[in-house]
Amino acid sequence: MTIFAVFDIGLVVLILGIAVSTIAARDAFAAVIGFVVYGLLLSIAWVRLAAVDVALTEAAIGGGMTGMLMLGAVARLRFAGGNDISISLPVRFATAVLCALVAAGLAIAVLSPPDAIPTLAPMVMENLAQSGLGNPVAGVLFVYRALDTLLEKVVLILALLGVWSLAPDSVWGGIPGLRVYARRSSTLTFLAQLLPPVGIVVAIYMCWVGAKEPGGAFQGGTVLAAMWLLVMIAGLKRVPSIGQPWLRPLLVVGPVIFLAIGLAGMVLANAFLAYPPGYAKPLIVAVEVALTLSIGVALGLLAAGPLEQAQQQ
Amino acid sequence: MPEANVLPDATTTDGALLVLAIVSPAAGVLLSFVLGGQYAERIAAVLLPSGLFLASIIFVDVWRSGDRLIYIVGDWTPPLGIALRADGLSAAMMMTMAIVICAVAIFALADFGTRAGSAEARAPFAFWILLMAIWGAMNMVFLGGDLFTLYVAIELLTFAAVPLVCLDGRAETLQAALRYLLFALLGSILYLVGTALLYGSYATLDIVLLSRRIHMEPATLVAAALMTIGLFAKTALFPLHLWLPPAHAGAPAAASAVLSAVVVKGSFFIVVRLWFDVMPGMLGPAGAQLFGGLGAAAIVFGSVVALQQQRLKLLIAYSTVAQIGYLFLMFPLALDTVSAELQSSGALTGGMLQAISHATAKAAMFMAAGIIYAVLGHDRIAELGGVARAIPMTIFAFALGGVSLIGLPPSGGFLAKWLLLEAAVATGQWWWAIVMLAGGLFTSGYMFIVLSRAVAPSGEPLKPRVAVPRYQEAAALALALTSLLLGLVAFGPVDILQAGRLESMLVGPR
Amino acid sequence: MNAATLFGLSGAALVGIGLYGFVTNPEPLRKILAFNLLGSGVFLVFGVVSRRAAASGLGGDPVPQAMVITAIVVAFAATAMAIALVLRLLQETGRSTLGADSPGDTDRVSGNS
Amino acid sequence: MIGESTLLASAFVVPLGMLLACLWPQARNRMPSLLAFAPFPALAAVLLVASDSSLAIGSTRLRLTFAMDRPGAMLLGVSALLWIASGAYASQYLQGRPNHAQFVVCWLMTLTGCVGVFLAADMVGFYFLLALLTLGATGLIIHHETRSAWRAGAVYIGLALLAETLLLMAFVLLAAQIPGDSLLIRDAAAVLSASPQRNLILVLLIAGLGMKAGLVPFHFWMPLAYSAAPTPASAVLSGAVVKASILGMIRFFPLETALPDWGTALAATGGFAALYGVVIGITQRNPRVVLAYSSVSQMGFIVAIIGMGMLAGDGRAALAAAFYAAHHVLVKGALFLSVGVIAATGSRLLWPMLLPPAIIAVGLGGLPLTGGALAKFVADELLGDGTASTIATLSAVGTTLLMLQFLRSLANTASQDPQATPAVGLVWPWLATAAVSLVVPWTLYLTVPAGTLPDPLSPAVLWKALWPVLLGAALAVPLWRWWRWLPRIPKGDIVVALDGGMRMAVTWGKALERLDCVLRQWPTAGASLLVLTIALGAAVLAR
Repeated sequence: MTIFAVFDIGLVVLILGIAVSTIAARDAFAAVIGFVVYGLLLSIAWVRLAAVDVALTEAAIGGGMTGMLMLGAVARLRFAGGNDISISLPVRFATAVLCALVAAGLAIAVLSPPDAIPTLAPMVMENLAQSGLGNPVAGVLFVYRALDTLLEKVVLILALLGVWSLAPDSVWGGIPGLRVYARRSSTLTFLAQLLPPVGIVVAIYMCWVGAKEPGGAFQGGTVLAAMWLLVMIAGLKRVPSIGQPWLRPLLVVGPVIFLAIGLAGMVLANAFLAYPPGYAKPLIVAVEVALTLSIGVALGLLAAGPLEQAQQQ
Repeated sequence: MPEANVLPDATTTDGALLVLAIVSPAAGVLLSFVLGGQYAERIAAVLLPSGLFLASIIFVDVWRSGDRLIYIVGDWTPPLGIALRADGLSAAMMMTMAIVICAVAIFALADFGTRAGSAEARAPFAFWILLMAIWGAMNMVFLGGDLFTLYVAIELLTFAAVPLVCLDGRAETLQAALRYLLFALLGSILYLVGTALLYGSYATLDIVLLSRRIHMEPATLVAAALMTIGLFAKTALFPLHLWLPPAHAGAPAAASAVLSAVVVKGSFFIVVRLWFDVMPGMLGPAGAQLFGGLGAAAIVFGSVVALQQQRLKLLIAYSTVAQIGYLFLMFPLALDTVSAELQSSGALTGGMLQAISHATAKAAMFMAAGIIYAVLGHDRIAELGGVARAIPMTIFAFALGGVSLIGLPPSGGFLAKWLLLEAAVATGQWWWAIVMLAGGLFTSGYMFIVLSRAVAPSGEPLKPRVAVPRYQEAAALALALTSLLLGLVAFGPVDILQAGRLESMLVGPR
Repeated sequence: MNAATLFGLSGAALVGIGLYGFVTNPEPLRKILAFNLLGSGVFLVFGVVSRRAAASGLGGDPVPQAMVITAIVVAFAATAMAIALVLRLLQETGRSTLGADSPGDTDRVSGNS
Repeated sequence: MIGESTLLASAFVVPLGMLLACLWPQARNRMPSLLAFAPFPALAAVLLVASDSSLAIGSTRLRLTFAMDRPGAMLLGVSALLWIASGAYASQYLQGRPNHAQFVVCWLMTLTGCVGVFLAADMVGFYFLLALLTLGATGLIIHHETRSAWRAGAVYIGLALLAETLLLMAFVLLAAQIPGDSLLIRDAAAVLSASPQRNLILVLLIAGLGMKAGLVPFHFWMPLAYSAAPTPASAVLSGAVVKASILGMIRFFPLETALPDWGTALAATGGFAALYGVVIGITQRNPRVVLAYSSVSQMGFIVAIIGMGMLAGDGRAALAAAFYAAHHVLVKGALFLSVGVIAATGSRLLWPMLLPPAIIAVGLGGLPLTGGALAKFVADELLGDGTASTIATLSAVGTTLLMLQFLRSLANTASQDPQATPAVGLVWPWLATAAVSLVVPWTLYLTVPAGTLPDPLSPAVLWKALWPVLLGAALAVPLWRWWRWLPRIPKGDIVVALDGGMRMAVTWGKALERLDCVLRQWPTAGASLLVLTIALGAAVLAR
């Protein structure tokens, strides 16, 4: 048994243990803390699976942003009354058995791969040169399966609209109810002043490097969002009202440019979402930059939550 | 299998229309979002009718040629890239949904119209964008040739549908929306596991490629089960319907119409794609009977519970639960007894026609219920008296929708029922015939309850609380008439449902 | 057993755990949490699919990796929307429950209260 | 020929057009005075269109076909006459009454359905028009919107839709048997006797058509419906509308091939119904209810004729049954109209006004020289000399008795005001129907080549018809003497059993609803999802 195997087993045990405790925890707060740790461990697992792009995304979004969202919610739900009936033990047991069966089925599926494992990796690499990209994942996201990526951006906008649409009519056009620590805690302020410049550099780097190394619009956007949230939480910058004239253009600039380039492909190249030969890389980088911005703003606002205050005149 | 790696697929003439069908709603969403509520309605007013126009061109194209329209996105053929394909099923469904959505849009002008020059209001802003998003997501579901693209499409659909449920912000609708969202998420995540497993086994998620490569092995089996049940949860097939009645009954009328008529058909359509196109030979008799059994249970439970509802919108919502059941009866009926494969036969045509006629009829009924609610200020069935005299056109539309649900000729429901019954007789599965016929009787039961209350005189003359705009009633009536006259497609393009299906029929699993 | 399979199995287990939490835990927030666990289990299955299809000098098949990235973002959006709903519900009712019975049935006594 | 098909089409297109015209309020308001004209194209078609001409609408693969066959023409012709008269009656009847728009719409709907069913030559068309007929008829029954009208309407539509469901199943089974894409009734009837599912199809057809024809034990809707509907509506419902199912039997049943078992069963049921209707009917006080039970009895008799035809494989039964039914169309229509007329007549005019109903009522029992005697004479040939003939005689006796009971109860409903005279607009359609009911059977008898005049006029035949009438009249004396000892049977007799059934259904419904409540709870639904996943996996694995 190699050292890696031991490490992997340890990691898996830890992940599963935290997962179980997250589910079993009585206290919601403890469960959420468990979940954040779990997200970080999971990104290590993704590194072990040779998927650094995913690891970055998982750490940034799966652990970081989701965890933050949950922590904010837990803090507010602390004193909420809930009188849902608890479920009796036999039912729990039966459910557990059923879940175990489903998991077992999935495990069997995982344990029985086809004899010759099919892969698209060679095909991806073969054609990647055309696009001038070095990162195969970015190639899949922005070249071969660009349609999915484009639609997913629309999903993001739509989710944001969904969150906003929950607001009572009285506060429409107002400000998301992000919890702001008005009493400045020195550490938070310090961090909020220190980290953003670094974060923005990191984000730009990630976005830029995404074309040939792991990283890209998602990861860059997430870092950007995290920095923005930090600044807002620390009270250094106000949370913008959704009526701000700069906000919505910023949100859609990524998908719109993506869409425009895609449509231009119908004329300049020979298909929708195809890039004219030779211009692929610059176009993709342009799309990525725009997307980074849009994703950053969208994720930040998603995390900021539903509107709660009317805009001050 | 080297030959299986190369597809004969190539973009066909007019294939670009498919791109347009997806891009224009997306562009509409983005544009409305950035321009704001003042423009959302106007953008929708331009885009939705042109969407209907587009859908009809695609429909006529497919019907005329009897073959698929294909577009290879980015010029990367599957398995590396994504193909959009419109066969007969997609074309017919696209057309139906475009009609329904346009009618809903007209209906919604009253509730979500924006006056020029006024400040952006929340509900209209959200509604028009969500409506366009639903339209785009449905087109994506119908045209998408790749199972992962379909995943993104149904997520898009869910994210567009959930806010519609709680657009009026009452606590109970928020709760309904939360239930819906959580259960739908469960469904889509199960679907997602399935795509992972299928990719692991075949390194493609393209529907045509998969249908050639697919064979029985553990991962495929598990994937099939998980994906199907996930989609069942999103379709609210009994007994996974917990979210549907409160969500559909609580939403604003225009939203209910879209949710009941359009949204549930999205995940249903993917079930059809999966079992008829991707793996027609996998279901087997036991699985098909399971589908049919759930459908039958849905019919019985949905109808019986509908019979006992005291509120009109809940009754209609439960009727949707029952009608969804009909859609799943086509699986055992389409199963060829000899080859144990799902055949694209009369049963498929019948099932899809049922979906189409339910879409039009149910939208009309929800709109009618919305008008009734607006006029009376409530929708308690026991107190509907006199409403037929106040708004006869609306009640007429409601009744016509009911006629289609019951399956009386010349409605589309009749043709669908006839085809399904024929298939039941041909395959000797008389038990499904009994269920279908009993379902029709139950349906007439609750229609009679509602209509008899509506026709009955009221104690004092009814004073409508609001003046109902004529176009609202007309929109409901137009849809109801569409549904009623749908049976007449038997004289014309009913064959389109089989168009472009030949290939996938010939290449079953080996 | 190689590392990929190990993580694949843990993915399956996580799906089981997530499902259990999702079904049995009555609090919406905990359900959302369970949904995220379930989701990460599913993503791990993508991970093993990618890893074992390593070829052409890559550590894994990039296509499933790209899909996971898309799916993670979608899952985050879903989480954000669900949490927003929970918070709004809290604001309106002072509680956050899914309701034992369908909330639409206001005219009827609920079956189990 | 184009002219003929146009005429054929106009028979149902004109009422349909008038129905659609009702979408405009102006047209709706003027429609009552036009009701009598709607059936004229149908009458013209009967008189001018040659038998066996047909009209097809639609594509080659699926189409609606309309055709005129001889029984259909006969029934359509007399029904058109009744519709004309009743329409004229209705236009007077509706004056000054509320909600005539609803009446007119339902009337035209029923008329379109009725004419269409008589002409429909394919199963889809037949089913569609039957459904239209049902919906319209329900509207007519509930027209008064009283509690009992609603109940009658609910019972009627429930049973009718059940009947149509059974018929739909039968049609689909038949369609599966017919080689090729044809859906013609003719082809269906041809394959029925040799079909492997013959018995199932026959059960479905008999039950379905029997329910619509009010065959015992599905007769209970008749007394409820006919006593609740407005007078002109009762007239067409009892006269013309129920004949649609008789025509269905004539067309679908393979009368040319002998099916002794089925024939016997059908004849026995019909015979039983013929007597049952009488027995229950004589205990009733409401003239409409008495007439309804008479319809139960008469429809039973017609079914018995068809049954005897099936028993012997005698194709003539079709015409005989149609002929008998045609007579019943007019007589029953006239009698129902007389209920309305007499109710508006005071004691001064009562006796002269009672004369026409008296003649045709007793004619129903077989009074010589009336159409009734002729109808019985035609039917006699098929009934033979056995049990069937005895039952026919018994039924004649009973019918006479029942009709006398009708006249007696009718006289009791006369207006309280001795000077009251019915409006002319009510009287002449009624008198015309009564006169037509006496004349038309003879005309039909002579034009439709069935026989020559001397046969039904021979003394032996006359006596054979007369003595049951006399016996019936004689029995009326003891009946009325001891009438109050008779049990009081609620109208619709066995319908009370339905209430018990309803209660049980409600209990079951509640139980299902509770179960649904449980299933909709989150943990249950989640568990269901898991179970289903496992079950589907197992099912696919077991393939």
